[in-house]
Amino acid sequence: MKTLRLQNEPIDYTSALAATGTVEDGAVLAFIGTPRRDSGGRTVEHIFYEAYESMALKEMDRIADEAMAAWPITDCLIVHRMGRVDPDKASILVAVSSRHREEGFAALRFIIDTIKKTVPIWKKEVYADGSEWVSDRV
Amino acid sequence: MKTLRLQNEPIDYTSALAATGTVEDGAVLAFIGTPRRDSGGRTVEHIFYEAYESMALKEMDRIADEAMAAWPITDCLIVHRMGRVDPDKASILVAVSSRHREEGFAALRFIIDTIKKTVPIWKKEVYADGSEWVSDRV
Amino acid sequence: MRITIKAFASVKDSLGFSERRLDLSSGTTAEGAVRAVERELGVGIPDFDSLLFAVNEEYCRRDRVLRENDVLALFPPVSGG
Amino acid sequence: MRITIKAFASVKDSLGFSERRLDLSSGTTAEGAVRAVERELGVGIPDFDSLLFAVNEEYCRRDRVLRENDVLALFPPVSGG
Repeated sequence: MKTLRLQNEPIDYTSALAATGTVEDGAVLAFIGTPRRDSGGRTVEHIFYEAYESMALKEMDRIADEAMAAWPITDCLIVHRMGRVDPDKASILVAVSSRHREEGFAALRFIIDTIKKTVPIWKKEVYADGSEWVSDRV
Repeated sequence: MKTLRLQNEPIDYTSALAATGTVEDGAVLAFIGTPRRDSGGRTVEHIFYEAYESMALKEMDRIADEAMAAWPITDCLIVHRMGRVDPDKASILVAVSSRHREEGFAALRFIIDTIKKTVPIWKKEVYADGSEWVSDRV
Repeated sequence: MRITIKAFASVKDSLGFSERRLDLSSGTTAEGAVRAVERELGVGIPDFDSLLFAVNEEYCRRDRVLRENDVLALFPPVSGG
Repeated sequence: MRITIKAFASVKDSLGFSERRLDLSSGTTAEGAVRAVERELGVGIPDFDSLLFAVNEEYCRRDRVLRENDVLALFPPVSGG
């Protein structure tokens, strides 16, 4: 089962993780990304996420399909927040379930690495005295 | 911060994960183990976990310390259920937080692998027609 | 031919719009379309070489020849997660 | 000397107790203590070679010489997680 979501609301781990994995599975592996407070010496007040939403969902779907074809994982969940996110809150939750954890590790790693390369989502860091799109940095 | 717990109650992901990771961290990686319904062709009705609790907590503490010495992880959470656990419920939650996810992957993997080898906890599978300690199998 | 051009993140800030309809001569490439917009608005997009292009929600090369009703999207390297 | 012996999981089932006090002659090893209990109760623990031993909550070899008040624990390979 694939669950792919872009949402403005905080991520509810319990309901998200309870929906990942079935009684056939032995292992759920999850990655939770949180914006860092410190960014190259500047203090991040909050983050603003923007996406090309329809394309982002298509890319997430493609990544989930690739992972599910490459490893025997049964469920794949990708939830990414949009809009304002405070530094101590989760911006992304990725979870996969599999019968054995080795497969889950490999799949989870692939999914996160690929999301960060190909899904059209951008992060703007907002400081006390301005803001900056992170992707613009050299 | 280390959080090590053996508990009879269901694992609450939200409170457990909210306590893992700080505003300094960028990544929380988590492993959730659930008993498998199917065990070598027999249907598992439920699992019964037993531990040498004082020694198990010492071993968990040692594993957390080793992981925190080997990788720059900031928080380490290990929660294992005791007593009866139904197959679709989490029996174990391990979570680590780190500034970068690569370190978290390596640490999480080490912690789970080592828990499964050294922490004195045993699993008895209960079937409709009997039960069996899993560690007794060849 | 008519196409739609979408801009995101810092590219949206540079161009001052998130979506715009464009009239182009047939045979125009994705890059050609963006250059036409820059000329029309009198702006230059910084770090042009690092930009990513997509047509109809699929990544494409910048020499991709556009067709009637294509939706061209232009954005900086992604930074989600 | 007096020691405490603890048994877990299938070993507890085989021995029929989870904790017992034992009186042993000094110099008895961990394995010797377990063999003494087996003889006393007239039971044999299956898969003896796979068993794990701990003294005072630390894993130890089975030839570990016990001391007064030691807590010896005996259990099958662990299977948590």
